[in-house]
Amino acid sequence: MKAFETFETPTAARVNYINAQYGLKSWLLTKDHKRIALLYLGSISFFFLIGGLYAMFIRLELLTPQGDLLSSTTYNKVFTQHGIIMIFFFLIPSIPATLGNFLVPLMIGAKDLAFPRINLLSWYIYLLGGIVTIYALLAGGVDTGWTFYVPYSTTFSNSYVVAAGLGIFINGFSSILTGLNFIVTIHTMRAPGMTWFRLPLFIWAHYATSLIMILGTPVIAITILLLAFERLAKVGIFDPAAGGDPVLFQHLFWFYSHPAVYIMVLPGMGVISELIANFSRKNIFGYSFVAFSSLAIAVFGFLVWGHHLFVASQSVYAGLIFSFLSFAVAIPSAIKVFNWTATLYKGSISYDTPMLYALGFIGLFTIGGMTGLFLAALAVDVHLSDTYFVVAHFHYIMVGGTLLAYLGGLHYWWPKITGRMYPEGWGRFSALVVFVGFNLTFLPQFVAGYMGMPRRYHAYPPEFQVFNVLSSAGASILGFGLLIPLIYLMWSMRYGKLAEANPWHLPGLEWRTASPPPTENFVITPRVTWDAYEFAPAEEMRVVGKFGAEPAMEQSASPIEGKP
Amino acid sequence: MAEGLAMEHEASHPALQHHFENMEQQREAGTLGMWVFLVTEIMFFGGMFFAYTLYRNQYPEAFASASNHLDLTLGTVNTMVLILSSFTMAMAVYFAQTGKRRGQLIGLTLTLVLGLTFLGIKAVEYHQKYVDKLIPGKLFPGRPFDSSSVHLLPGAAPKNVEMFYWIYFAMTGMHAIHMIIGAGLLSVILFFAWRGKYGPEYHSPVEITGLYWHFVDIVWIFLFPLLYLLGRHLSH
Amino acid sequence: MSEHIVSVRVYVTIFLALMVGTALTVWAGLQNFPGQWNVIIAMTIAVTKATLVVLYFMHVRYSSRLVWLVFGSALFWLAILFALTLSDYWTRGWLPAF
Amino acid sequence: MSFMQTSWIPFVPPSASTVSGKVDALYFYLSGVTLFFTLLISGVLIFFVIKYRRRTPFEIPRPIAGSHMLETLWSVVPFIIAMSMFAWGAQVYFQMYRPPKNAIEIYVVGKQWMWKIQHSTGQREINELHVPAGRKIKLIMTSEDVIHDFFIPAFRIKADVLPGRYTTQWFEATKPGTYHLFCAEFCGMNHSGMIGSIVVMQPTQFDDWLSGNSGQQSPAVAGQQLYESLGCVSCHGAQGEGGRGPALAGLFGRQVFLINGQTVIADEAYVRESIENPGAKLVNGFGPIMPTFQGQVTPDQLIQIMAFIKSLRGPNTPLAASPGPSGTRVEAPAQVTPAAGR
Ligand code: HEA
Ligand code: HEA
Ligand code: HEC
Ligand code: CUA
Ligand SMILES: [Cu+2]
Repeated sequence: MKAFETFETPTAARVNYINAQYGLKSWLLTKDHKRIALLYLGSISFFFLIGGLYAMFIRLELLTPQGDLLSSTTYNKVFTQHGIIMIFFFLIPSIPATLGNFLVPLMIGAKDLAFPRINLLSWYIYLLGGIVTIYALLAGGVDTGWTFYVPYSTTFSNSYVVAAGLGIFINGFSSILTGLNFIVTIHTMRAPGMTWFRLPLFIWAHYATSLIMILGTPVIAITILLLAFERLAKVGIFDPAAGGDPVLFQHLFWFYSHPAVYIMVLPGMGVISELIANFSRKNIFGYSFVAFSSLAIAVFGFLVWGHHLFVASQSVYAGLIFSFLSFAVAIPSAIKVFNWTATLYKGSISYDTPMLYALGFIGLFTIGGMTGLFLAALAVDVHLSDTYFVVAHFHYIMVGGTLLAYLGGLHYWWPKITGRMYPEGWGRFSALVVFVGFNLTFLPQFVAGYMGMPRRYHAYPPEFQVFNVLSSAGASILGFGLLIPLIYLMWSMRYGKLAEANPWHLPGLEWRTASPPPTENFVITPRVTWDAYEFAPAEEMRVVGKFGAEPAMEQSASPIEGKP
Repeated sequence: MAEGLAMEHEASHPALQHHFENMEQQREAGTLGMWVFLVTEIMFFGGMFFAYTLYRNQYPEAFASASNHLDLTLGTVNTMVLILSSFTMAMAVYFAQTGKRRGQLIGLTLTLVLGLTFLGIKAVEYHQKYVDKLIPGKLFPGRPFDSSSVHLLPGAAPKNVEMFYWIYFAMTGMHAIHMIIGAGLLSVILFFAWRGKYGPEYHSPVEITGLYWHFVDIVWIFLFPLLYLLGRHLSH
Repeated sequence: MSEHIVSVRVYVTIFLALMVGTALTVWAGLQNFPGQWNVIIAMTIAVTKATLVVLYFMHVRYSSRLVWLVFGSALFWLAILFALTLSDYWTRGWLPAF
Repeated sequence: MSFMQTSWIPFVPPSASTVSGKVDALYFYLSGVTLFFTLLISGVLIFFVIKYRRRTPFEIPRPIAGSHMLETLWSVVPFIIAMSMFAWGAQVYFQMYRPPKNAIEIYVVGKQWMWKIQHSTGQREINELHVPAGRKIKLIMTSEDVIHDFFIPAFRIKADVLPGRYTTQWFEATKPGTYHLFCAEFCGMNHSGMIGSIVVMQPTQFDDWLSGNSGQQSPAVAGQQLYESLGCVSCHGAQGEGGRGPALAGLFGRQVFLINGQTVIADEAYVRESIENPGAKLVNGFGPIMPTFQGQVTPDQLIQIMAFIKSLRGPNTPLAASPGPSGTRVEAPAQVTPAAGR
């Protein structure tokens, strides 16, 4: 035990990125990736709460078959805004912009991202996009569904389509800039010795995610822009009344939006790889397969968008191609699931909260992904398309998958981010509640979907009520389960137990600096001599450099290379 | 004082940012960043190029009719102006690399002037379209789109002529916005070049702006034949 | 600095080639070639011109493999966008009744 | 009403068409595989988590790098399973969307927020569709405003209904009864109210129903009036025998040779395009003299004109004749996904 104390300096006394400077200005003008990550964390949580509030209204309305709580116009706005906010303002930026922003430089041993100013800019762009979108919501809302299909959105809707579209357009650039920053950083700023195959899988996942952000987002940007102009000028290329083809819009929309679902899940997979390896103290099984499967998902993810158009009057032959490719893209996901499972074999598995979330992820993602295969199977999708089966499919992946990964990751790195521990007991309890509530919410929706209940329905035939009551009950448990971490995480920022530099005793670079880290992350540039997930006795997984009140001059000559 | 600071990176250049190890890394990051950005630009224009391709194949007569009405002379002149500006930009980068301040200033100024010339000519063309009532939709009160000034080839529907102009304005407009941003960048670079900031060790801002400018040129290299030329032969 | 400095002669040559290309494409556009040849010729010239700009003005010819890769991937993804979307438009109506 | 399940298997909607059983079979297969993998993975997960739980705080297990054999195994096996799903799904899909030749044609027009239906014998219905069991029915669908989707869960079919274009789907009902009809593409305020019912009747009952509802003008007759009043007669002849324009009698299902050397099969979308955008595909041997009728005919009227043109075929001409040579590119649109919207 004694051995550790020499490396673990208590947090409060030292200078770190949080107390390095004070005042609002020092936060709003910061170029430190860690502070920007916190700015993102705050704003993303805000949008998540709004999106969750909309979800609660959806579930309340659907408690009874009649449309009695909300008017149909309001209901349409509620689910549209739930979708828009959750997708564009919560899930897409969630892991990359908070955990990714915080950890990419730390994990590769860099002082910051390659373009700190652009990083800050991306947050302001996100904020601007958010404000424009909130304006659209307050001014009267949007009712097109998050998919904005023409010609409803261009000609028939009486809602604030242009403002909402503009919000998404602006927000897209924040995503592009984040992706650009990550790609350049990972290419050019790795510490000496940090070769590609020593990178933690979290980095591989973010690299793959960034590729999609770079290559896909511009297409949705131009598509939304053309849509907005089409609506304003009453002329264009999508509306059949103007000689256009509405299916072209769908192609362009999904060219981005399908790959975007991998923007949403890949970072989550990166988090899970970290959690599974680190909480079982095992190197990941089949490292290179897990790493390359991320890239494979990013590349093949661009080839399958047409599976959203199986019943949209797309040519049946194109349907054939897209169906085939959709099945092919499932394989890299399968590889990941199997490798995670195999990693646990003969491990030393702890039951800390992050690990509970990780285990939940694997199970729920499997269900979500496998039900994606139902939808990729042409004949079955004809029946299931636009029913609650689809709704259940994507919530299983996005909530059961990514949201759990996000929560797991937040708990895992919380001591590094804040310098304080979260309360473990509450953590485990809420993870359990979330898991139960989640399944109760969305499992019945699969059944309702196959029974034929269409989505985006404000009122529905009474025979579907059973499933909806179950679902609404589950949603309230889920909401309660999410409320708990919200409270205790905030509480712990002030009152939590002080965290050590390496509270979980792990080899990753981010654990070899203080908690919270100093502004430039490491006192000296680390030199990496160990592979990712190469576990060693705790006293060998040393902190790089030495942290104290006075600069550690004597250390800088011979960096502690911490043989793992 | 300066020596003290240089302790961490030996021979530290004043333009070196704190989070980079050395100038080489900083330059590499900057260039790579611009290339990655250009990738996003290619995809951005790609969506519009696709829409063009699709509808040109669907309404060849209408697109040819509308295209024939564009001013080929101005289009050609503009193409040459832009290519020349790309050349002067390349020369500016050359003079930055070789550390010749005067050359840089001349190159950048010429590039800027040629860019503005391009925009000016474009404005003249846009004005002609306005006069001919060829602005799609009803953007200007009293001047809704009216295809009567266009000679319609057999089989061309006015509605689809309007669609051509919509695509024309969307694409050239987006291109012009990029030119304006480029001109802004050039002005900033010109200012620093005048202050003598760029030389053999440090010139990546010039280089990066150059990459952007050439990219905008390339977009036009495609826009010009697609919008102005294809279909000319049908009018005899 | 480990960068390659392109000589002025190369720049001038490329510039002249681009001008010639422009003249050529205008000329070709006014001819009446059979079938789709007008499109093919125009696009061939445009691609050639763009390639020259990329290789010489933008120094890709002297750049690292990474830059090639980055640029190549943009073209590849553009090709995906075109090819797969056209796979729908091209094959509409192929399905016979039974 | 037979809305709820009728089979002994729980959680399956009524199965009342010739394809519904096939879709269900594939669905059960998929469910089985999903259940298998979910149980396998969560089972192994739980087993490992318990068996290899951390026993001492600082133990370090022996690292295991991986195994190429296993990686191959768990890539190839899922791939094979996935391909079986793909092939099965594709096969049934083609059956669902490939329109049969001798089907009864029924026209469907979607508009915010109702379904307007017209039988070829003239009967009109709103939000209700009466069909005979045991006969193939082909729906020819279009929309007056936004995209809708004609979804009959009990038949396991759905297809989007687009403005400015025709889409088709077909079914053969097997069991008399009343089934749900839903709009399954979000179309605005009252999307969830754009529902109705499909009434499947015994063929004899259906014939009674048809005659009990007669008296309405059939679309073909209305189409003939339009054909005359719009002046189509002047070029195409009173009985579609042709003149300045090509003959229209027997046009449907025929191969048409275009001026640019391509061929198309004349179907609803092609004929519609010929009327709205005649210049797009010129028939070989004719000049571009036909004026466009875009904006002059409503979707309803277009359907009537088409019904009339169809009625011009000889009594025994099959509806859709020889399919296009497969593999060659046929520019035009056809049954499933008529041409890009014009
Ligand atoms: C993060 C989000 C996310 C992710 C990762 C996915 C992943 C997948 N999705 Fe999903 N999807 C959405 C979000 C997501 N989806 C959303 C939001 C919609 C609706 C959009 C809207 O209309 O509003 C949607 C809709 C949607 C449709 C269209 C349905 C319709 O509207 O008609 C289809 C059709 O093919 C589909 C398929 C798939 C497939 C095949 C995968 C695959 O990538 C899944 C791969 C994973 C696995 C297969 C599980 C792990 C594997 C094993 C455990 C081994 C066993 C495997 C085999 C035997 C093969 N999705
Ligand atoms: C990241 C994406 C994301 C996330 C996280 C969620 C989260 C949830 N979603 Fe949704 N959802 C979408 C993305 C997402 N959704 C999309 C894209 C659509 C399609 C939209 C469209 O059709 O256009 C959709 C549509 C959709 C529908 C279908 C609507 C329809 O078609 O008519 C339903 C219905 O049940 C639903 C429910 C829920 C529920 C119950 C949650 C829950 O998980 C939410 C839980 C969160 C909270 C509850 C907030 C946190 C807690 C508190 C603030 C505490 C206070 C709360 C209480 C006291 C209860 N969502
Ligand atoms: C001024 C003469 C003229 C009038 C009036 C006219 N048409 Fe035509 N139509 C033609 C000619 C010529 C062609 C062949 C060239 C072409 O494809 O456009 C044609 C082609 C067609 C075709 C395609 C036939 C084929 O064999 O492929 C259809 C269908 C058609 N017309 C329907 C109509 C209808 C319906 C109307 C009235 C609403 C109408 N036409 C009015 C001259 C006319
Ligand atoms: Cu019509 Cu939904
Ligand atoms: Cu998808």
